[in-house]
Amino acid sequence: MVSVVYEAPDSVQGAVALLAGAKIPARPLAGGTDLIIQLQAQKNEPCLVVDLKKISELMESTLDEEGLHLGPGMACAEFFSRDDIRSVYPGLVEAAQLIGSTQVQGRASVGGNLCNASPAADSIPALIANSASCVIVGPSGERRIAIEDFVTGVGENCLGKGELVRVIEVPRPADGTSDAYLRFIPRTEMDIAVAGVGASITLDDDGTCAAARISLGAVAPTAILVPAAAQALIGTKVDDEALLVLADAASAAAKPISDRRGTAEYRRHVVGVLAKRAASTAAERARGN
Amino acid sequence: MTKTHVTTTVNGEDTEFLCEPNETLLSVLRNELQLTGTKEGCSSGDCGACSVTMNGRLVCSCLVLGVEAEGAEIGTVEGVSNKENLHIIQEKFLEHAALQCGICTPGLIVSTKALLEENPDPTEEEVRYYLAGNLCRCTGYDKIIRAVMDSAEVMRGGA
Amino acid sequence: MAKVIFSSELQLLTGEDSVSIAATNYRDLVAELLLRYKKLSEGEILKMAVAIDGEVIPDPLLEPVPSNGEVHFLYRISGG
Amino acid sequence: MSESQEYKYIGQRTIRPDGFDKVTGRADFGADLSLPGMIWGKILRSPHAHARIKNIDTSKAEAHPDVMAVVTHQDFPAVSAGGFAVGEGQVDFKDLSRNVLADDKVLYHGHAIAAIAAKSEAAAEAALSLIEIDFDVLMPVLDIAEAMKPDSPLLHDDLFTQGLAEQPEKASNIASRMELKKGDVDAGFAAADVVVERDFSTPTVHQGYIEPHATTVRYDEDGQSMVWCSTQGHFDVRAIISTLLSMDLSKLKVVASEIGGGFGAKTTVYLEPVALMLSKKSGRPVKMAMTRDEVFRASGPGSATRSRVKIGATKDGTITAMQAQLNYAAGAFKGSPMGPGCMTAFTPYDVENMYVEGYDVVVNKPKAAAYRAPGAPQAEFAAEMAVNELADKLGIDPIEFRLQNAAKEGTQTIYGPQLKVVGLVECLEAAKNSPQYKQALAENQGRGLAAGFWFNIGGQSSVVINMKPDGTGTIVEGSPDIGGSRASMQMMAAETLGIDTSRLTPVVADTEHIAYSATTGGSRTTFATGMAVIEAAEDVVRQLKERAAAVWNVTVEQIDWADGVATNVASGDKLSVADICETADKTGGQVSGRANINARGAGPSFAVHLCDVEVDKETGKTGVVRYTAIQDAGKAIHPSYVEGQYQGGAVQGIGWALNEEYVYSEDGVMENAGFLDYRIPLSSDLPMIETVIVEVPNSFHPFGVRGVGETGIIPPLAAVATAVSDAIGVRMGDLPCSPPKVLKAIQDAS
Repeated sequence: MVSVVYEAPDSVQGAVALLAGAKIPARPLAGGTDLIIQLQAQKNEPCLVVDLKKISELMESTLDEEGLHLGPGMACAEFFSRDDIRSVYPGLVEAAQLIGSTQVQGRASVGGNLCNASPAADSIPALIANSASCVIVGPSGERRIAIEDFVTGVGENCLGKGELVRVIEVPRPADGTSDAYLRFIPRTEMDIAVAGVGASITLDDDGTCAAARISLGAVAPTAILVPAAAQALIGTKVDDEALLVLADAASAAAKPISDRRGTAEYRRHVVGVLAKRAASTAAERARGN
Repeated sequence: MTKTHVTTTVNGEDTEFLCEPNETLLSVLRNELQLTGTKEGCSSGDCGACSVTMNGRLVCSCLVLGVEAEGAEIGTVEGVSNKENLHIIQEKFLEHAALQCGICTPGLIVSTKALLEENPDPTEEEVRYYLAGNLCRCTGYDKIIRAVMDSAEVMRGGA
Repeated sequence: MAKVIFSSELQLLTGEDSVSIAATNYRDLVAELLLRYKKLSEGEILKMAVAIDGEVIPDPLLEPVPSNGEVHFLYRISGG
Repeated sequence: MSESQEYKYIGQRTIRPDGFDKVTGRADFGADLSLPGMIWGKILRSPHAHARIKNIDTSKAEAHPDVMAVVTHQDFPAVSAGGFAVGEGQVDFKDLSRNVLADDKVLYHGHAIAAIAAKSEAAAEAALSLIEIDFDVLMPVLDIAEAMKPDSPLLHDDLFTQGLAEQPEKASNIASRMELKKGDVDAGFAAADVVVERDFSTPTVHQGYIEPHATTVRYDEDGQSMVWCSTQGHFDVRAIISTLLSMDLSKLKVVASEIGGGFGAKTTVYLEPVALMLSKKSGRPVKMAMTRDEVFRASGPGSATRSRVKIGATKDGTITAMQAQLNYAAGAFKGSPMGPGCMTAFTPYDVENMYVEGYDVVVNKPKAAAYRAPGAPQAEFAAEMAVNELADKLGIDPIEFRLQNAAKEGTQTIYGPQLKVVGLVECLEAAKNSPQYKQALAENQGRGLAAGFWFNIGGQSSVVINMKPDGTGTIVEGSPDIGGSRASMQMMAAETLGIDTSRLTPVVADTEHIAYSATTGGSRTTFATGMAVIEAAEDVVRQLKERAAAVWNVTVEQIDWADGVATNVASGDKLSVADICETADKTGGQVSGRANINARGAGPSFAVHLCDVEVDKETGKTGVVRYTAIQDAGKAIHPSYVEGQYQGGAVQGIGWALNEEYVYSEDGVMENAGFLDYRIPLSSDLPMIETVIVEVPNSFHPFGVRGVGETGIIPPLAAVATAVSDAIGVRMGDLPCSPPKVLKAIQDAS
């Protein structure tokens, strides 16, 4: 493993100052479940590791009228034990619950999952489906960016030097809305998504889909929002016929690669199946709301 | 590289150690503190052999830096039994023959204890999913699941 | 006379699939086989396992061979 | 089956004697020993799957202040080709020497080239990059069929196919050919009404033990060097190291640590000779441990296969002929388990006409190691799939079909002797009567059944039982305990001595404290070392009777021995084991029993497994919903650990059938070298594994024991694949039945 300079500031300003002033490559550390493995693989360059876990505002989440203010460092295990959050965003919580094993969930965070920017990250499609954005803080102040714009490539995000995610904001869904996240893995646990789908669906009083957001993971360099898939549902009762159109739209939007985890052909097919199922679950939940 | 001084609590005992900032908690436990009950199976968080608790939460010690232990409470397999007796979970693992080679056993014991503290009355499915990060190649898991379910029942005062 | 049955590997060297040998123990039996088949080497025989009347014997050097016994040379098995 | 009433200890479910240490973390495994002054060794591995090494420059590494020693193949003495039987069957020392550290060629990605010992693990790792190597990169050959082609790139210029009638003139990747035959298959097929013929393949798989290979060694110039390692057989480690380093056996002490799984792969060596050479050159104790990545890239694995099977039967369900060609990938060096594969493929069947041909083929992958019943799962997978297809075509229930053709006592095997008493029919009957077989399947579910056969072996075991003055005893054995065998030894000794198991402590001794004992493998330990334990315990009883006679001043004939108590027949006086041991100093000194045996009469173990799966037809994902493993144990000494062997074997087989496989890039780099992407089964993937212990005693063992460790991995491959085939209506011949492959089969069929 690369040699490390470790700092654990207790304020966001302190963290920004350390990251901004670093003379060597610098990485914020939240749960470390990706970062420590990446550091192990690196050989030569020393790295400044800025542990964010002493900064309490990054470790807490609140739910109010506006929605969810998700502290990016909060451990997934803590996040998904929050029944209040689960009742509003069941799909988002399910996505967080799928990140790694129990052991990994004890450390990994939604913010870390986001910043790691893996194409297969489970929380990202769920955040996108929920129209989430994040507030980035850095040496020149704060800015806000939609999650679908945050990730810029495989393992790449839009954070500049000295910047970190201060909070992830998830708006409170409109009445008649619910969400779902599904991923496909060959086993039942412990795998990286071969494909993933986040769905948020709003139904009006007679059960007609008024709005929808469908986001796909692991089938392109970044998670993608697929308006055509949402369009397949809007104005329908989210019946079998609409779901088939949705599945095709999702498959058509996918631009997967072939790798050890699945072929492009297989991913394209499975993402359609998942889209159908995730939308169906979200709609089912919305009907219950 | 200068070593960092870390003050922590391991199995309830105040503990100090020196470590490189890039050393994992797993390496610290095994190589600095000679607590070799925590096993290394993969060093990537995929097998659970190095499971410990950190501030009450189950983690893979291979995915924690030693320096992060500053001020934390660490629990390892060495702290599961008291001086007199094995923990019920340990007894049940033996009674049900829930180990063959025994390399995954420390991690499984620590994980099971964490599970039953969180959820004293788990279903078989809940046990199977909670322990999915603890790989065992010998047993096919059957006897492990039985040992955990039986431990839970006894710990609840059921039998 | 004991009946000796060769594996396909040994058949390539003996040219026949079986033979009758007068020997009362394994050591004498091997000596007789080596005399009879010039292509056969001692190493070739010793790396094979032996079954006498159906019982696989790991190291049979001193093993008695019943007068109408059946001796098989076979691939040596170990395991995992 | 019922647990026998005739024994007091055997058949009970006692607490294993090493259990306390293993649940508390006290047990010391391969990586757990540290020595004063110890330094760390690391291995530099090949970045190419196939390349000639033109030059190795270690000077920069040697000059580094943290580096204490560097070794390459050149530091080792030349070793001539020649055999030695361990887990894999025959090991060739020259090949092994070149596998431990490459000579002039690297033959797989991850092949060890050089090693460094440094003051810390991190320093050793960092210094590896200081070694400069000049490669001439060659085209890798990964696939068996490609490697067998006459114009394929060659791994070894000096490898000539063995087993051909004429000595070949041209080198080849085919290391050997084997042929087994019985009857006349052409006539058999001519007599058949229905014939099935199909191709099958199985992937490269890893044994997947959770403990990586690890060793700590101390070279001593004058005295005796010590090797501590995680191994299935420390005596064979001693033999191998002494050959590879050209050392006297007497100069080596090998200590077997607790072993965190092996399944056959810890029957050979990887790190130990290198560590000892590093220790020799540095003058310091050296510890080495593989990373998980190294374990996948450079240890094990189990052989990939490609095969073709043809079976014919008459309409009434009599199999008339069975034929197979079985091609095994040996990896970089010759010596796949092709031999046992050929021998086992059709052994569950009593069929007049059989023909099996096998090829052992080298490819640019790590040298294959034994994996639980080495060779048999691949061969019997192909055979059982074909048998199931034939049963289907004939419209006969697969159990009835097997019963009609089942191997039994007196069946002439294709490999030589006739079978003695075996329990296949009993296993099939148990399957027929199992609750699972009577349960109806739900939608999208399928069922599969398969049989399995493994020989089991005996071999050398040494045991000493030392009695103490309080009447307790220590059982000193030489067989590493990989799955609870100490408990079995304790129980067999207790039964023989008539004292409680708690009064006996089994110890796995190092190579200095007990005579040679063969490697724990081949399902031999409870059988063979158990026989030695019984014989040593009988030796103790004989001496205790003599001592009792001495106490009473009578002859031994006047002593009656029962349940651990000597009775003076004339007076009715009694002396317990403890009584006799307490006064042993006055009757001639302490009592020790001893046995050194070369066990024969290992009893084959047959198994029948039943698998129900459910397939998600939209994604191709398979879940096992119910599973029953039935196997003949001969006699189950400790039923819990026997069940554990069945369950563990079944689940390894399920993993092999569903998801496990080495994924290679075109240039021969394994792309899934970790537990994240090499997908072994998880607890959440499985149901409970139901078991039935059939007990058809092995008459050659005092308690009837057959080995049980290996057979259980054989049937799952075909049981699972048949269940998947049943669920989707398409026959799956290529493992693993991973979701993409199953989905493709569904799509192609519709």
